[in-house]
Amino acid sequence: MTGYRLSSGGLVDRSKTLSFTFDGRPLRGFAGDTLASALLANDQLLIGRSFKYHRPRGIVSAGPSEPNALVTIGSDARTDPNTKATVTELYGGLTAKSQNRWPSLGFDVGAVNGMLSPFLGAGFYYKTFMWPKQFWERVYEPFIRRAAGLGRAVLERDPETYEKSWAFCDLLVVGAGPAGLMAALTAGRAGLRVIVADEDFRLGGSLLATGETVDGAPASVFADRTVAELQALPNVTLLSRTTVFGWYDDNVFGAVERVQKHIAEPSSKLVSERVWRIVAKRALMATGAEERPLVFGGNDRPGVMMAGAMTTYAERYGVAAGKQITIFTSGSAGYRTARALASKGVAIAAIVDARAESADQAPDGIRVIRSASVVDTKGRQRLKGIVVERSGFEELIVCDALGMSGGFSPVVHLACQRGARPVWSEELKAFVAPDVGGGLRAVGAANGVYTLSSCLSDGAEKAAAIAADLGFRASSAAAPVVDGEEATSFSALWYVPGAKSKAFVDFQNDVHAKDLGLALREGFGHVEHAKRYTTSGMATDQGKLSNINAVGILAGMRGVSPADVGTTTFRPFYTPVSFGALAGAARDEHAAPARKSPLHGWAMKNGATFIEAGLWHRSAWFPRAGEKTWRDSVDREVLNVRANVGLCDVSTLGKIEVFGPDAAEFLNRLYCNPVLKLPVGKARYGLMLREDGVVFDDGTVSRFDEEHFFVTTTTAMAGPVMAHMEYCAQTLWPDLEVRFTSSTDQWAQMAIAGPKARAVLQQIVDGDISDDAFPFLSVRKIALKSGVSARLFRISFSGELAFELAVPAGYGEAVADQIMEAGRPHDICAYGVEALNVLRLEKGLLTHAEFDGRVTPDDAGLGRMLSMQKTDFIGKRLSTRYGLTAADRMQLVGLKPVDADKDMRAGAHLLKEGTKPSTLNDQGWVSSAGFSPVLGHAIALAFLRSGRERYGEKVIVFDKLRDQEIVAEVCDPVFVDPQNAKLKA
Amino acid sequence: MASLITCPHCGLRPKEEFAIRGDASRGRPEPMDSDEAWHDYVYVRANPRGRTLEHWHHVAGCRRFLVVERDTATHEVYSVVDAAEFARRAAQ
Amino acid sequence: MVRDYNNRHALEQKLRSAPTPSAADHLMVGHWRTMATVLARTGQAEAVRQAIASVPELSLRFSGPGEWLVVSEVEAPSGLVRRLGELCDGRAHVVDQSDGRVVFRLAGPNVRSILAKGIGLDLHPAAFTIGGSANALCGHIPVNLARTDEDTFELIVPRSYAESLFDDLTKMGRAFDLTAAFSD
Amino acid sequence: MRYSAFSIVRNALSGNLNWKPQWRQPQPKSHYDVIIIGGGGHGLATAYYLAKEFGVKNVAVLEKGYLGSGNVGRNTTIVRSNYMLPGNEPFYEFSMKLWEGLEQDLNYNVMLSQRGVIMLYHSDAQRDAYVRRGNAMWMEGVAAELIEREQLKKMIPFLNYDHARYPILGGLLQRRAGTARHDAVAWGYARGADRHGVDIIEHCEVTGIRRENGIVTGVETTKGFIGCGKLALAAAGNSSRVGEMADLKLPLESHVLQAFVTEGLKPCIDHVIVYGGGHFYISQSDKGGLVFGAEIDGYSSYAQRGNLATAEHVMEEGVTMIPGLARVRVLRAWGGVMDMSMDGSPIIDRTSIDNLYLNCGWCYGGFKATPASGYCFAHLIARNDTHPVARALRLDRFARGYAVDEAGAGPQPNLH
Repeated sequence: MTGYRLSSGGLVDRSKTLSFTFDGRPLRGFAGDTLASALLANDQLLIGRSFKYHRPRGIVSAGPSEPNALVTIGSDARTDPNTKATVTELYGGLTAKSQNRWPSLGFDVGAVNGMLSPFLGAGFYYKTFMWPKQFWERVYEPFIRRAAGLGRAVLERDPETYEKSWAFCDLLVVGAGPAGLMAALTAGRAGLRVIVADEDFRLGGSLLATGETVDGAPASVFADRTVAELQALPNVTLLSRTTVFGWYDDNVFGAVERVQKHIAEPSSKLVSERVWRIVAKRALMATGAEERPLVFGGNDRPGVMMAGAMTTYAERYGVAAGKQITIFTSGSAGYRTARALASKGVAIAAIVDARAESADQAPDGIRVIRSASVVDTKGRQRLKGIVVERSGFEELIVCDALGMSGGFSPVVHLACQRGARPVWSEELKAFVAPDVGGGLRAVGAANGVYTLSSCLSDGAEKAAAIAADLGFRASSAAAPVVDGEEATSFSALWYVPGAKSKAFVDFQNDVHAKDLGLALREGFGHVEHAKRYTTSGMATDQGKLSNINAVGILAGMRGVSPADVGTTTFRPFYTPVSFGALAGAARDEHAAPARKSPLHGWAMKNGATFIEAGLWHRSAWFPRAGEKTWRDSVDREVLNVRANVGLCDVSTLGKIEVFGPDAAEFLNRLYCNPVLKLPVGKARYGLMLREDGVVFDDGTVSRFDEEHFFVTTTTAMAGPVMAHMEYCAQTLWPDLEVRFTSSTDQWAQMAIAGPKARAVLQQIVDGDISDDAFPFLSVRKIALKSGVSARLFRISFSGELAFELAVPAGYGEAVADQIMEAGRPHDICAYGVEALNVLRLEKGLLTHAEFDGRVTPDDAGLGRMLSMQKTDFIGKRLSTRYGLTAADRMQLVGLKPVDADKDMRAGAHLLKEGTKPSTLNDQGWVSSAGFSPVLGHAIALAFLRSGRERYGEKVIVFDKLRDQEIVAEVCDPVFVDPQNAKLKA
Repeated sequence: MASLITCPHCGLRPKEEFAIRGDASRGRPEPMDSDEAWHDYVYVRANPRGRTLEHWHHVAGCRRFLVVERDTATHEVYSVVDAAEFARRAAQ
Repeated sequence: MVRDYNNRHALEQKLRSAPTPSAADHLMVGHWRTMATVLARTGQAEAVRQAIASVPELSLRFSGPGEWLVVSEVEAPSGLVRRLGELCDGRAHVVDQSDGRVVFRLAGPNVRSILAKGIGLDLHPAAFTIGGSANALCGHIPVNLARTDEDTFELIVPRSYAESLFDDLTKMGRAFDLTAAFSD
Repeated sequence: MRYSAFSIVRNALSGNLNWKPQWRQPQPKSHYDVIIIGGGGHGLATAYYLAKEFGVKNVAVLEKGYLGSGNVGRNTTIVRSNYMLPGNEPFYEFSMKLWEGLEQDLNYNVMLSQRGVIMLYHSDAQRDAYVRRGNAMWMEGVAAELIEREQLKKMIPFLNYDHARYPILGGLLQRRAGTARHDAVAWGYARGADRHGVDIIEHCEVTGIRRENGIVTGVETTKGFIGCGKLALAAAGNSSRVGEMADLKLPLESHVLQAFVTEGLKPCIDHVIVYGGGHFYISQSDKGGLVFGAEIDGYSSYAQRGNLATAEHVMEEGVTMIPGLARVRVLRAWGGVMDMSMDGSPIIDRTSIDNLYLNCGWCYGGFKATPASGYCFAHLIARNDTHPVARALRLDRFARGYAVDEAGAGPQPNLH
């Protein structure tokens, strides 16, 4: 085979030469070329190696079904492996490399697999590599694994960006060939909001690759004219380079637009690819039809190509696939290719027609061999000749390219992605689209309509019907007149008998006809089993060319119709879509929004280190000069709060305002403890359960007036608690007169804790906050001396005298500054969530480290909060189940190391002294642990089997993961101020 | 359905605006109902292949719980109503 | 209206740099806007809506049945709460959100294309009319979206998300050279 | 025919024409001692162990579609025993040990690849939770390792160490965990069961369960009535529907879980990596495709297909964990129907009907459990006694207050 550029013709721009390289070899093409057409024009026939046998392979198709011509484009972090040369738009500076070969494309050591092929039949690996046992892991698997895959991904950070976009339309037209363009034009003129998506960089589909004329002009001119009119319509959106890859529920389509994939130096303002989510009232699938390869001996030789692809290369790109071409066909399409090539002066050696008779006309002077088969091909890395068999006689025909045509299959992929199976049509000898309702219909060749004029009219008619359906009026424009068209006919030929060498069904995965026979013999005759056992149809092309032949061959071997074999399942994606495109912009730091507290700026000024807490950034600790580790800072902050005073940002806690005459009743049913009679001006610690009796969240509930409560949640559970309250209010008790809304973002909230908290706060608060005037658990709406209105809560999460002050978020920073200023004489410090955690640990207060979704109030030592005299609350009924009240449950305890200098860490398990580690012996686990600067040693909270009875007992703290085992004493979980003297000061 | 829900308050909305809570076919038992009734309510699901009632929470929209009547095999949606209205209707 | 200098805007850090000339597509961040959540009592939604809608300088943004964000460009927060209290006359609960929300106003010929990158609502004028508003997701961020003019939309976002939304909108507008500044 | 290197050579030399079906296609007999509904991994494994280990050979497996057409053929092939709760860990470790001898036991290469499963952590709290889990594994004698960030960087250099939304701080590694070739597991068990005399009857859908005097006497099927002494349900994804035929009320919802595979690539990801900032997990198959998935779509569904919103979210997590994935192209997405139970753990138990046995509720994790599930279910059916490692997985645990809630998410199936 010798590919070359014809002296004229085609839709490439011969005035614009583009330089590119293939395996380092500098080559030239024209604007408008694909990589494949340019390679063919340069006579680069060998493009890659197949997966299993490393056989030399060339270009088979001119579109997205390509199994063989896969290359790696680009380099370094911009490497795209497994890229189909047939759909890659050529650009200046493109670099392409062949794949799956070593050391070179021409000489590939892996090709030895081909000689071993009798031993490497379908599924061979299931039957071997088992002896000796350990060899699989150490020897065989690494060996198999090295052979995996085709291209190489670099896994370096991708410098490109991606995005998504929503689109809504009355009509989505998938495919801008004759049927699609006509449909879009009809609907667009009628005023529908139309989106046309086509995977090609030039709209027109088969109009760009035919010798037929429309309205007296070349078909491509008609295409350009139609596109121009569509472009001018404001209600029509044209998306070229856009593949509709999936059809989802509610007529939502996924499409990927390659915005800058065809540009050597992409603009940083634009994304590389964009995924469209298209919501379409109606859609037309104008996706064309796929020509079928023929399964004959040696059909994978570089130079063997789809006949239609040869036509496309000649008509659209002005490239001939060879100098001496043979056509092997079972239908009229092969003749069409012969005529197209002959008209451009390409020599045709012969047309080999598998059929005995046909009305198809060969070009003048071309030999037609009827009732004949190609049974073998000659040449190694390029085709040199073919062996034709007819009535038992063989003949060698010298040729350098072979075009094959086995008929057509409508492309119905999208219509079959939601469970419906394609339907076998005996008339069309093909699977056609199932009836999936009015939302999506096939049109044109995808609908089994194969002549140009009928495609045009099918498009216009279906679009007009949709327009009418949606209440638009479509005008009936005159149908375009097509000249020179011919009918398409073929007879199905799944397997060409008499193969002298391997006859491939799935080129890329090297599945040949005999593999399917073996699968059938071994009981894998079901189409899904055959696919999975042989890997037919599982390559990067998903069997676009091969599946139909595999089905036909299985049907033939089983003696049934292809209808009885059926197809494998069609699933997204129609063609592969990049991770980046599907992920869009939400990646890296932007994978989830970052929420900032209104005191973020204050914390920054004070030198905070931040940590992630759900979506929030929270200040963790505030290092000062001279402090070497985070522990130094945290210890200082803790000691300072215990001795003096500290300020901590607690704005991230969830805050919910609850109103209404039934607000008290509502909250009383939500919390397991009583809330109904909470006095105005008071706060209370509250515990919410799930309906299964397990702790859901804890927080505070305050009452500002009879009908206005204020609920706080933990930071992590703010969303779930709000949703839970909405669930209860709306679905369980819709008759309660209660309304609520989140005010989390409205308030900057700060905890001022420590013995000197009152002294500091009194300086900025208007009004008396003495213990008498404002005792523990008081709440009040107040004004600051600066005039800012605020809310003050006397609550504590540290065991110290403490207040929480809430001010409108915008004032947070100024007020915090003011408090720091007022606190300076009292040695105030900023403290973060790490110190907060140590303070609460010392005091035996709990967080979601303890409430891990399996803990009951009683487990946590809060059993007395359960108000069983209430008629009802969420979780009441199921909390009395045997397993939730059993005496041997794990209960909250404190732990202190027997050896004071020993460390304990959360996640350790507990063992009785003298017992061996085993699941049966497991006594519990450490939920929180840390160094208590007040006590001078490590402390921990743990859940221990029947723990409350075991104070004083020694247990082993088992932390095998860190190779640590220490002995600790079980104790009360409150380590400091058990009498709450400081709290109530 | 899996792609879009027509919220009775907000109109046609994408799936990602919703959180799905689960079965909406049964009401919460009365406090004095049997252990079995409570167990069934919390733990047992009819889980039909076909028509089902499900609570969808329009978290990023009106924050209403909706009762979505839909088909678990075809994903067709038959109706979407506000859960409070559904509950009141059921109570009648 | 003006509030005192002690009140910090959530985007002060982000928008600190000197303003550049506005491009055709421009993002304005409302520096001082006042708003409150209004929750109507059962059966009072329509009465409440009418009462508030009767005041021209108050803008109702639909949040859910019987629930709105009411935006004012003239009132101070306490004034708005008081005003709404009077208007609703016990038929609704009012919660000041002036510090808890940030308003973005996006205007220009390409705003629909920009917003379509994050918001899964049909923004065609026939589907989302001038004066319309709704809670929605923009990317992963909850917003209230309102169309205030043919090519002008307002997004109201919880304060803690403001920086993230600003970053997202900037990115969404990059292809159109979107500019951004405080509105005053 | 026993598989060996010799058998491969001998057959190759005779043109591979003499291979025999890997299992028979028998007509159903009128009565079996045990009928198993569901010809997936669990049903076939149950049949295999019943026949081989417990001497119950008059067994039929009824499959409504083709063998292995359920979740055994549409999962992400991960095998591990890194659980935290005492109700789970011994069971999954028992399974892991069966995996490690499965190829020899079955004389079928299921391509077990013990390349290690690593779960990343992104915060101190998450680290502590993984430490708790790792120590629980050690309690059961299962090796687990805490890999700190610097060590992790050397092990898996391409993770997003610098720009992840949630910083990658380290991971919990189980080296013995890995992957296996999913279809081969179904085929290997089928062939093994068949060789022990089990009848595997494909395309035979059960339409009713016949009961007399409170016990099951047989099943109505699309191939007629078939009698049985004991009936065992192993129809994950469809358990509720089959259970309904016997008036069983089950704590299950069916949900769809999507999985994905990329184009084939040269080896680049050696471990199974689980993202802790979401649910994403990924590994590379021996064919070169990157196989990955994340969370369920969220609504109850019997349709084996997912939605785009979830798929996009999965990709967001993937690219956030491994930025270099951005240019890798995803080839195919599929959906499997999961029995999501109310505590995220499975059920292997008797039922209120004496001779009816239940195996369901596998949630995301049925594949790795296949050998232990089959073994324990066979033990239960043959001896009417719960296998010790499956003691916590009984049906009445909800009523009794002994949920095995690994996620701590409570009785809402789509949160597990």
